[in-house]
Amino acid sequence: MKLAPLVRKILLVDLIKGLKVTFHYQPPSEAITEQYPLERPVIFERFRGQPRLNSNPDTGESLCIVCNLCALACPEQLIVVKGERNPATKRKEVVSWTYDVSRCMFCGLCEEACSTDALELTQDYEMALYSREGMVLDQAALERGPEPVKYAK
Amino acid sequence: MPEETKGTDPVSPEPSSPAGAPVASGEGAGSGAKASAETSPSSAAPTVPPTSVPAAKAEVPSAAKTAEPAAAAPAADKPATPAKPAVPATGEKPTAPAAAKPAAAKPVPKPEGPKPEPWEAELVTRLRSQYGSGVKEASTYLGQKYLVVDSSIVYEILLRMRQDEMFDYCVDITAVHYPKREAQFDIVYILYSFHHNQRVRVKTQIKDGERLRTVVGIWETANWLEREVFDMFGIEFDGHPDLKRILLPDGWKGYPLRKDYPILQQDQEWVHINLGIESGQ
Amino acid sequence: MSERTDYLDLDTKDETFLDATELVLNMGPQHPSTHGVLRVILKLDGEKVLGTECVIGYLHRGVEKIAENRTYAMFNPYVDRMDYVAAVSNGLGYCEAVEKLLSVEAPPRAQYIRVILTELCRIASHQVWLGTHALDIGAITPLFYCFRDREEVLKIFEKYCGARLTTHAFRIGGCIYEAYEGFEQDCKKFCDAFLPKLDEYEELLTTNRIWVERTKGVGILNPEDCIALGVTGPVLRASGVKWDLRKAQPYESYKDFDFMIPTGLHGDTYDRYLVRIEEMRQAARIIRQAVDGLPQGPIMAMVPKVIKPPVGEVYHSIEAPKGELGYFIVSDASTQPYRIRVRPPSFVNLQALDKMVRGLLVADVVAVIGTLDIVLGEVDR
Amino acid sequence: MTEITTMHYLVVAAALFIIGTIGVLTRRNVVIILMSIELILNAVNLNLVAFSRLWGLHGQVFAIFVITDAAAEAAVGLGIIIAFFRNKETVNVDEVDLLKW
Amino acid sequence: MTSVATPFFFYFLAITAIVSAIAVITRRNPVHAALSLIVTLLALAGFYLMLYAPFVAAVQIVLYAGGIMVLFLFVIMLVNLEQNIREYQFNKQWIVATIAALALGGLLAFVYRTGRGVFPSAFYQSYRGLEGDNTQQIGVWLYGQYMLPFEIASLLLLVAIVGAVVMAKKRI
Amino acid sequence: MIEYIKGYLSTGTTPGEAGNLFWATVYILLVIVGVSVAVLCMNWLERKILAHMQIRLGPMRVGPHGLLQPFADALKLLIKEDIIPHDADKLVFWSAPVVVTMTAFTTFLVVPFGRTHAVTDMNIGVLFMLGVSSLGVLGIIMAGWSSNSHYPLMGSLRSSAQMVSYEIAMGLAIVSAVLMTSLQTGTGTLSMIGIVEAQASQHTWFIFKFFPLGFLAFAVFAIAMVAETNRAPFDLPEAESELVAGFHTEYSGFRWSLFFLAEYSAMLAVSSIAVTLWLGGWMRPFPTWLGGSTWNMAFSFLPALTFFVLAAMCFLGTIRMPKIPQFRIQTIGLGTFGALLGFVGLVLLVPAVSVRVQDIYWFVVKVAFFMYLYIWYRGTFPRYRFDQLMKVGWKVLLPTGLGVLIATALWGLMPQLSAAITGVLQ
Repeated sequence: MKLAPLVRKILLVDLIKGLKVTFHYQPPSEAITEQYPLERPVIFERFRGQPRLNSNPDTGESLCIVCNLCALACPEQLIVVKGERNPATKRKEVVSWTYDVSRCMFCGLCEEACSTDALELTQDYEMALYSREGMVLDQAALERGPEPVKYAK
Repeated sequence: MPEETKGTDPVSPEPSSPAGAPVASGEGAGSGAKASAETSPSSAAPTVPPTSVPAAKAEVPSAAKTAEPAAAAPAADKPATPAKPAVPATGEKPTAPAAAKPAAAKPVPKPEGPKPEPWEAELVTRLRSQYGSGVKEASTYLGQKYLVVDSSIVYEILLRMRQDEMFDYCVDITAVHYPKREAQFDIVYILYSFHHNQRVRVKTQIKDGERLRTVVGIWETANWLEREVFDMFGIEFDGHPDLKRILLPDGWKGYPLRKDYPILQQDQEWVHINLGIESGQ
Repeated sequence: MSERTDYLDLDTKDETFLDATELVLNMGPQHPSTHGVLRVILKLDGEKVLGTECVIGYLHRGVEKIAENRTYAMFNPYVDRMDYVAAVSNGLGYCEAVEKLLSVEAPPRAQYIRVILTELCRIASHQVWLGTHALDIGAITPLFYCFRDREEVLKIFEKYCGARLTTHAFRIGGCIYEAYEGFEQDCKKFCDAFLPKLDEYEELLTTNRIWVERTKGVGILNPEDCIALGVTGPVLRASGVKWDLRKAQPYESYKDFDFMIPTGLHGDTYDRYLVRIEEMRQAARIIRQAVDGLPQGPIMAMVPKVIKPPVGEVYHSIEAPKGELGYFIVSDASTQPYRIRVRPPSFVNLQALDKMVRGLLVADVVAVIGTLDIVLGEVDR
Repeated sequence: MTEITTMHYLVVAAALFIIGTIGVLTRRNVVIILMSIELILNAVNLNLVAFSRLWGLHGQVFAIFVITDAAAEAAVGLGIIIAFFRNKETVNVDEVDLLKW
Repeated sequence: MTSVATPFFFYFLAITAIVSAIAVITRRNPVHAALSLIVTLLALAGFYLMLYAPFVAAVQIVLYAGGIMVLFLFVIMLVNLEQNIREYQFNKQWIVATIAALALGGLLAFVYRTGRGVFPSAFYQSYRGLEGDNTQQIGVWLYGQYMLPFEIASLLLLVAIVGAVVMAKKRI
Repeated sequence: MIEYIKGYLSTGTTPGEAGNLFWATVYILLVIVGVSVAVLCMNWLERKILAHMQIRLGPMRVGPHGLLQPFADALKLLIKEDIIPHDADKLVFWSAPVVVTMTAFTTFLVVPFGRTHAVTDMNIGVLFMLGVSSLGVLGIIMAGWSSNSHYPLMGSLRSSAQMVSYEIAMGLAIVSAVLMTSLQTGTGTLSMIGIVEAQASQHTWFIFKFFPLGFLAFAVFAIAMVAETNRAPFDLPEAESELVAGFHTEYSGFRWSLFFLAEYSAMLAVSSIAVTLWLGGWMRPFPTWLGGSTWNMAFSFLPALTFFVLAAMCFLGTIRMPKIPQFRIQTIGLGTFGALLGFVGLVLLVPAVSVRVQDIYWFVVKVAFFMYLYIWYRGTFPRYRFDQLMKVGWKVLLPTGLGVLIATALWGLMPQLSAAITGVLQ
């Protein structure tokens, strides 16, 4: 009864079992490394990344109606929207729109709060910059959408 | 960080929020379409779960006016809600949201939420028979039981809970600060009994500077929990083996979770002294 | 002798050095195996630990203070940052606590989705634990296997709610995201693929004599100590107390599922290891049941857009991967919580470290810290 | 250069012996005294091995015995030092003047 | 070649040995002293090699440098000697002691000088042939003629081990 | 000159034996260069193999498949700032890595890569290796002590205790192998070349001698040598989860790389001892079973074949490289490397070279097997605790080693014993 475990212990069965596992993982086809700049991770549809301000594709007008809901929803209060009423159209128009990506935690509350689909968190994740200043996006930058920085020499 | 709320003077959320509209939105684009169809914002009624309080949603904004303890507290860092007239505080009750009395004495008799109900149990009668009026209140709120006891007998009550009533697991010890009240602090002991599978909160109220007896001798776990209460509220516990700051640096001034704690200045001062730089904020 | 006083003046001796063989070793805050920025001051006799003192707070962000300045919905993303390897569980606990305060209950479909994600998150959290724990004990390879499989969980998270780590998956009143196309299949596929992998981890570790020697009888906590120290979660269960909030006070739809609570016998590191491994199996079982029984219907209860719970206070706790995660919320009927207290399992469990490591060796301290499965984001908040 | 003879080795050994003696007699640190004793033993060893070059292998055998002895001496001596240090927190030989503590 | 190499190595090793031996007794820091002693021991091992005693040289390295000196270093690190370094290193009678030791040296010099004729100036050639099986020869001697001393030495080692363990252990 | 080289090559002795200083120097240089190159290769191989065991790719960026990574690292370490802690004992701190490296390299003096491919053949070769490698402990103690910091000190204390105690088990295993050399001739030898020749004359590797005694002795040695070189699962002195980096925590740059070099050359050295003592040294497998000129011929092609296989793997790699312009240089580099390997293979086909290289080839293959084991262990096992490590050393390996030694001696004396017993009985 007690012989079997003893024999197994002397024959190092437990160790060999472990060695087998590591040995059979050796073929490079098992490797899961992503060679990042060449292979890119699959980004799923609901990913929350770099923000973008959408505009009406037909007219080119911003979809933002300056309702300020996003700014109110933001836990970090990093969205500042200033607008004033255009007497001609009787609509509020954007005067300044800034979004501080450096403080953003991509919770998506602003996107949920937006009533016109104007603010969208895109699937872009390459947001590294050389300076902190570039992290505060204004309306133009937000409407242009993400511009991945090229790290070429 | 909290201090930013002061700096940017945020607008109160109330005016812009359509009252009673439930939060229900899909992803917007694409995959959330099914969801938004099912719980569209306009059709609210069909999806009310049975437990939700009828008409509560419509009343929430106005009901909130009745108890706004911090509205009059200038030092609190919350965004003030300008639209709300603070109800004249009658005695100490509005500032004690947990207490049962305010609910009864409240001038607005709206069904704005469940009310604490008296908790009838043998345990309570036993305790009442021994400590009389020391057990100020025994109620349940949302099915959760709690006792409010006098600060002078809290140690005995806790000891009894541990030894006779088998509340062998002290879940948490924490405090709540009500700067407007005379007894500024609520100390909350959350207890659990493996035997009864029951939770009870034991609460007591103490003044600023008043000291409580430590319960480390009853539950070892109280050690760090009491240290944290001391660290955050400055409430000292007599007989604690090692009462010093736990989360904040040893040289920290002030007690951050007090409502009258000025965050920004403290931070800048500490950073300036200890790190020799101006605050990054 | 008269000479002795001379060097006493020169040498400002530490009190702790009075015994010549006693050594004070400062482990951390930047030490490879303190799982973050924990600093443990070890008092040693050679390699034997005489006592420890934990210095924490390096990661303190004042979450409770932040909560007092945010609305209920706004605070939701912050709780993810406490126990960042089990963000979903944190969110679940918070949402449930606020729902309780509002007297709202999430619809059944939302509850099922929540259970699926929380159990996935339990698997992910335990995998991080297993990987780092094995790494602490010197086995470097399980870490990579664990992270490979955790990646699948994170992919499901990302597909479901758009974020991998700090998910912000749930909202007060239910879930905001409907299960995506193929959610059920993904979860099932994960369970099918994951269980054989789990057996592989076990082949690497469970019977390995070095692993057994390193973990058996190390860091023993008996049930009485566990309860006195308020230790919860797998650590408590490994000492033989069959207590799991999912069974003891079922929340969400846990009462619908059939699962076991694994318990240990000795309360040592090896038992904790086995308990957590078995918990992963049970979690996979729950996920399978939940996916099979996923009901149709709404995923969001009726909650007002602006959440203003009535005056009152509530304590609600769930069984997070690391133990009892409780939220004590005091409401003053404003949009912002008057006070939120988080009862973090890691913080309370960490207190048991001193009791567990006394009399052991330095190497065991590392093993014990690993087996407690602490996350400093949660300890310090 | 002259031929190296046995005498050369003996002189070196004598020098080492005297250095060792000085160390034993003058130092206060017991550990260093022990090391000086090792020096003396080694000087002896050098003599033995040098003579074995002349008169057969007995010298080398003796040298090995001496090394054995040195090992034993070091083990016991250092054990005493540790025991003493644990009680008196010093290793100075002129404070080791009690046979009990 | 040998006529140059042998004196060169001899003087090199001799100077190394003596200088580091002086360092052993003069260094303040015991660790430095121990390291110097190791240098001396290695130089002596070199001497043994030159004297065609490779086995003794190997034993010298393995046991002395690798074993005993490691033990010494261990103990030095174990007993916290920080404060001792700052003290005065020599005892009060150091002048007397030095003079006595040097007198002993004079005595030795006198003996060597007078007994010079006892030692033949050149090595006997007969033992040169032994160098190949030096180890084996020593083995034969040890297990043959010196059997009893060998066993006694083993006993001594055993006693030393037990004694050291008993003494160094805190509580038995 | 060529005549001279030819003449020397045909002598069939080691330069040490021949007393040839020039060739000894050449061999020493060759050994140093060879060991350094082996360490570089080992560095790359360990990363790659370990990575693949851990389902990673390992270095991929510097050079094709990270082939130039060791060089890049070496360069980085060389130009890195040299830091000596302020409170360190400067001289000792400075000399510790030198001591460690020197002892690690010195052991290779007596390693026989072939019958004639050794710097010298000492009659106490095994003892010499043991002794010199035991000096490495001193360097580690010096490093740990002079850093004046707790972690290095604890690391060095652990390390030295470990090395000193495993040396005993190691010595016992070695002695039982040395005992086996004395079986036929009656006189054993400590010379490394002598030991291999004894195996040749007894027509067996000592690992199979007196089965299972030879194997047990080998097993004891194989475990002890892992502990002796502070490798997983006995890598407590540098256990990163406990002691950060053990005795070399405070070292950086070039000094650190010396420790690295020393660690890996020590691994090579103890593997060489194992190969020499138990695996027949430079002997090719089955010299008696598969003897004869045909088999000799077949085996003589193996070195070239190995290189051809490696070259083929390189070319396969170039085909599998991503077809992206950025990767052109890498592809070309890999192709060139493959071509280089193929060329070496071709050179090895030349009979004159092939014959000389046989010994070295088999020796290197055997050592490489041990190196793979080292990596494999590291990828699989958790780490022992200190008391358990001591337990394994003193309570398992030491008694086993002693038992094997006694059993080997008795078995070796079997003929005499049986003769004596029968004599008594009669």
